Amino acid sequence: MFADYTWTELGSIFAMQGFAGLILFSVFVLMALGLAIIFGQMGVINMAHGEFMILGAYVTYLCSNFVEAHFPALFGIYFFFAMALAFVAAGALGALVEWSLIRHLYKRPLDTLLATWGLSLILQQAYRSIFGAREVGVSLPNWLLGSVPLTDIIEIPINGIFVMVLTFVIAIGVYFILFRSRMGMQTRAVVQNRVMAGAVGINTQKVDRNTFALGCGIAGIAGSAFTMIGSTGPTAGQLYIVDTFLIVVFGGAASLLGTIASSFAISQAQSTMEFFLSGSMAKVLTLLTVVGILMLRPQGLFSLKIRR
Amino acid sequence: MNTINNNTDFLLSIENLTVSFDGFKAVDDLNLYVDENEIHVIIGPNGAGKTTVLDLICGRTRSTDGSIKFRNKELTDMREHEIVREGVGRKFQNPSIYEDLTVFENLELSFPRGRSVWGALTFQRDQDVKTRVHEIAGMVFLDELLDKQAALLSHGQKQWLEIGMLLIQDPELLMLDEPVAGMSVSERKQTAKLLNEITKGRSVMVVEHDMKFVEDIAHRVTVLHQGKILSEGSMAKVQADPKVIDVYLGH
Amino acid sequence: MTSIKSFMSRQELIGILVIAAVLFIIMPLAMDIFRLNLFGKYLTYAFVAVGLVLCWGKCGILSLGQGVFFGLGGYCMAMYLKLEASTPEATAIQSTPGIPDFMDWNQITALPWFWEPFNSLTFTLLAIIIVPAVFAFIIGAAMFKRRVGGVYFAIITQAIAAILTILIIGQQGYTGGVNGITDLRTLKSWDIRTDEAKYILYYVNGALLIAVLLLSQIVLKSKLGRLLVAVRDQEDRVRFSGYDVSNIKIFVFCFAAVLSAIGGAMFTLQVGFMSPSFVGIVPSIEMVIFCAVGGRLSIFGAVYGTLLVNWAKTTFSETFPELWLFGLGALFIAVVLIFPNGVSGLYQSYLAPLVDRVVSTGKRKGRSDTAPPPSSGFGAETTAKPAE
Amino acid sequence: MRRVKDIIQSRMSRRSLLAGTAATAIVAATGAVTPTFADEANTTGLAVTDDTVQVGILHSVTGTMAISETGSVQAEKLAIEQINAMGGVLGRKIEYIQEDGASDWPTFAEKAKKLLVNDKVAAVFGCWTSASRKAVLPVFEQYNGMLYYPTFYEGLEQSPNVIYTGQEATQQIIAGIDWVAEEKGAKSFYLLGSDYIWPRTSNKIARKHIEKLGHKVVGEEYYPLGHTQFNSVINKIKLKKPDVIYAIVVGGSNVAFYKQLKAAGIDMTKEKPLLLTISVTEDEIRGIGGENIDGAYAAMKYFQSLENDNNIEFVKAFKEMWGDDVVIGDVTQAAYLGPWLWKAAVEKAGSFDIDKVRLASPGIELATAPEGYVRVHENHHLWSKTRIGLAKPDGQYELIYETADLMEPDPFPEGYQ
Repeated sequence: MFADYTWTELGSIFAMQGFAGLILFSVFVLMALGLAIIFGQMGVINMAHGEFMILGAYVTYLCSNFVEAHFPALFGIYFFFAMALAFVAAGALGALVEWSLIRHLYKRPLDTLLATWGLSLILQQAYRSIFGAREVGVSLPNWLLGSVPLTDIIEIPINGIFVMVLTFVIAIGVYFILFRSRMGMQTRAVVQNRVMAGAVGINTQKVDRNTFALGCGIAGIAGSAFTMIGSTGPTAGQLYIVDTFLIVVFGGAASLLGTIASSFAISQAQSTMEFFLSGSMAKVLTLLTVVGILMLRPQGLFSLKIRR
Repeated sequence: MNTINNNTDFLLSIENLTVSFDGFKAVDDLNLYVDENEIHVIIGPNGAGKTTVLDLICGRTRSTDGSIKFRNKELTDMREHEIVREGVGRKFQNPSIYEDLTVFENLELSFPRGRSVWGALTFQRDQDVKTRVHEIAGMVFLDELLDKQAALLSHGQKQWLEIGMLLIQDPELLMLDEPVAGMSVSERKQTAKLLNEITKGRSVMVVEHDMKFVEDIAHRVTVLHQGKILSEGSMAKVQADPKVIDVYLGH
Repeated sequence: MTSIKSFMSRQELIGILVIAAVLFIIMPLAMDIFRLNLFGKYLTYAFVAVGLVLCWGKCGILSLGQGVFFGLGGYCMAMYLKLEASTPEATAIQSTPGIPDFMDWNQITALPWFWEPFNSLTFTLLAIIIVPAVFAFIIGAAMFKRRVGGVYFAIITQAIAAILTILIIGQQGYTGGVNGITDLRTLKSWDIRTDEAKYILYYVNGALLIAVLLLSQIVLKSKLGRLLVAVRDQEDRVRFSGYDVSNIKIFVFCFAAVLSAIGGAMFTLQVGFMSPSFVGIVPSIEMVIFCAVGGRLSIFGAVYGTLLVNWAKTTFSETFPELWLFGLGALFIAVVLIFPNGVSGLYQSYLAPLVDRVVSTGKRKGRSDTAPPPSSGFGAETTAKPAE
Repeated sequence: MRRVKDIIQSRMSRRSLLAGTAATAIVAATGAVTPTFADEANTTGLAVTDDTVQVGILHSVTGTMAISETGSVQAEKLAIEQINAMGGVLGRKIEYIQEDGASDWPTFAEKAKKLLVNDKVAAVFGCWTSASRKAVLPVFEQYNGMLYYPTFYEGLEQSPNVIYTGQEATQQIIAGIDWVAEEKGAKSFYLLGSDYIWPRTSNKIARKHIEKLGHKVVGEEYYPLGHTQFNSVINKIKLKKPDVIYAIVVGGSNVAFYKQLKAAGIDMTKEKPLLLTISVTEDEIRGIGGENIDGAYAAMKYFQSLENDNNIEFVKAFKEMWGDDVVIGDVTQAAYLGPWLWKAAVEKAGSFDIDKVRLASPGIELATAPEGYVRVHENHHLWSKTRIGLAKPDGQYELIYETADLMEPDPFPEGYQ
């Protein structure tokens, strides 16, 4: 399979594929972080996660239209407002869903799966009714388009860099929220011992709601970022959900570091295989490998050995 | 290490047993022996590794090092149900019974026959089973409640039911994790009586906090502290041991 | 009478008779062949739902990959039918006559080896049972021996459904790809597309469903049935009662898989084609909702649930095509939040006491002194306690 | 949305009314004896009355395919409305019963059967994907219905019960490749597609034709439907440096592909490489964003920007009915042809009878088609031109080239299999 290429070309291949893998990695991390919080920390299976992402994408779409029409001068930087709004919108919807649906189901994780699947159907149809069945295009400011040429073959897409930086910032942010803030401490306390946390004065209901909202909000940001590379349609969210769950489970559900590591492993494997095999087979092989490893090591890549 | 020999007369011999969780040694180079027909009680402060020892014996937790021999058979690489079939029974701290089933069905499921998939499918509720279930139910004070759904029993009755479920298996070694926790005073008395009754012809290991209860039943006591044996012997000897007093009172 | 009693209570006997009456008498009288064929198609999903009652409702194993087994059964049947439809005469127009049309379009010039055995009907019928059973055994053995359960199992089975779909679509030369295996005509030169054939297939389907219900009933009323519930509620206790829990789980998972596969094969026969759209994630999860709506603890409920949801889906989408997803979504949520035991739960709490009273008043005189001793009674599961 | 039940009821009441009032021969089952015009039309066993005839519209309104099929539904409804405004078919107004295929193939088969068996419609306009067509095909053949199928597709099919108003593969591919080879001097091609039968078959034909011209295929690649990460294949393209990227990516993948292509620094306006697609119509561009596909070429038979009188009128009517912001793609136009071709065939046959309509169909001409003149071939496909359009940032194609003659449809092309 290497025979067709010269050495310089091979060098470029690995450089470019590495970079393609990094973009895929960022995408995976963005998708999975919100889910890792909700699933890993709360044990809730949110099958509507993809729809929260798409909500973020639609918010971005509305923003871009609004800004383009009313404040064309600000168009270059609208994306940042849009992301903030996407976070707020998805987070607010998340809080609402937690209040009306999820909080009744904490003891029945498999039932959250069914209920949130129902929710995802409703959201999909809602998007379809509001925005139409067709995909919508989000126009991007010019500085986000195009690429930086490194050599005559290697070019680095600007939106790829943007997504990577964004992922980095959000990952750091999540780390601080969960491990360095009071809210994070409370969240972890509730996860580890709900009764005790309640007894020492933590409002467990509020913590649950905030955690869920945070996870959904991050999904919203992810959706917003995806408008740069993917499509925004009512059913686009479904494309991501299985991959995302596999990433989180593969990483070891309770571990954020695991999520990041598994995103990295899966993205690099997939992008490398895509180069040498056909796209379909690369996908099948990647998923098969992940499932195979999970069968051998069900707790995922990273997990604490805990006393029972 | 002072490994004595490979074959012992003990029913259960634990030697150099170690288990560590991410570097933390919950049980550390433990040696412990249980005689035939002995009631052996393990006490110790919280986190001493008492429950972990029971978990290790019954295969729920895998050891890092060391051996557990039951009738000179190595248990450490056997799976849980195989260990049970060897004759080791285990009762958990919280009553673990099948709440959706009746008392009768709970006991019937524990009856040691038809344990394979096919066996369970072709299992017949014959006279043997019925007689044995009634007999055991009588022992654990539940003969009036056979048709009651287990979820509706009181906490103490659930504990008894679980003990009954072990008895019907007729194990040679019975391990009980805090059998009287959460029981009323009268229930404790009844339980002590029950234990004295059922230990005839078998060995029992008990983890317990209630010193009064321990005094009532124990033949031998082992005090665990931080995964290691602090003291061992009769109740009186252990109670007089300054190390034990230090651990219990010094904290 | 005693032999029936040993695996069926009076209520359950009534339940099965009612279903038989609905299937064999009421529906054929009430519907034209078009609707009846549609109804028969729904019934094939009921096989999956019954399997899910055992696997998920009773034993607590939620599989989101039942479509895989439905598809395997369906594809086995479709492969046989397709080979029969691809005689050299019928495919004379192709560059390689005698092989299925989609292979010819994909430049395949000889029948692949794994298609060969499907020339035999006996092999095909065996394969419909064995292939999914073996596949389920492999998955089950790998997962349950390693104690993968609950949510993890659900997600992994879902991933398997995704993988198989991509694989079938990607290997279209061997599988028919996204179009599936279409244009199936005859079974042993008996035209399965005629109205008469549809009637016969409907009855075969109904009889198989009754047989499957009886079989499931036998399993549930044996000690194994009670063990399933025990595994769901107190897995450790079962293990420490000397049972190999993984074997029990593998058995019930394989059993459910085989039921699904029978449904899939009947689907192919009645609908006349098979495609990857029954293998994937969405159909698999829809099958779970059929089971949930019917009541995850009742095999009879599962049949009614399947029929109800599909009927609603067809009606909704005929009347308000743009709104039916809202309805379906709301149904998912309602069945989880408001009535976790589904239709059968509602029946148990409202109608059953009534039915019981009516039936037992008629019988009381005759059997008051022959009532079985209390200890041989079976505890009916009445608690609203969904599997976790 | 019309309710089926209402339609059936109104038909029933009309019948009983007629039967009660006068002796205007309703179901003269024997009636082959010099029937009047109206009588014959009413005795086909189809849902035809003295002043209405029912047809079916069968597309996905829900599910993943709803995105693509909406345009076809709109076009079919427009055509039906226009025909009714002109007095209908054989003096009867067309009523349509719309069914939702829900992007689910068995549902398509089920609904097709319902339309044919229960509603007894005289024709069905519908289906979009090959899979849905394959699913309904046995139903149409068994119950002898008539399907007008609008999508450009892979060919390899020729059913007496289907009129294919879109192009089969050779009509889209061969002229397009000839054009890039001649006009643009293209010598090497990179074939890319979504992983299912249409892109694979099309690429197979493309490859044969490219090799026939003495040029080279440097890569061929398929991605699962819905795939959204194309960086790897873009890298391969950069390495292989083909003259032409021949792209048959569909659905949501499209959007990701073109956005990523642009982001990776492949500027299609520079035509190095040039991109030629047969899967992106104006409809898809809305999702992709005109700025992302600026400079790509498409080989189609219709573009919204065509400047003939038929089309100008069609676009105007379409926008009047469905709003100013709609766009019209190749398939939408082909769907629009369906009702008109059916009308012409019915009128030529003088009957709604399926067999007569079928016999009358070959040779039917439509001079009023927005794409220009079309004619039905004996093989039930349409003679039509191949056109090359250049994508503009505003989301429209600019017509660059069209074949001088109509291309003959050839669903089983010799030498391309």
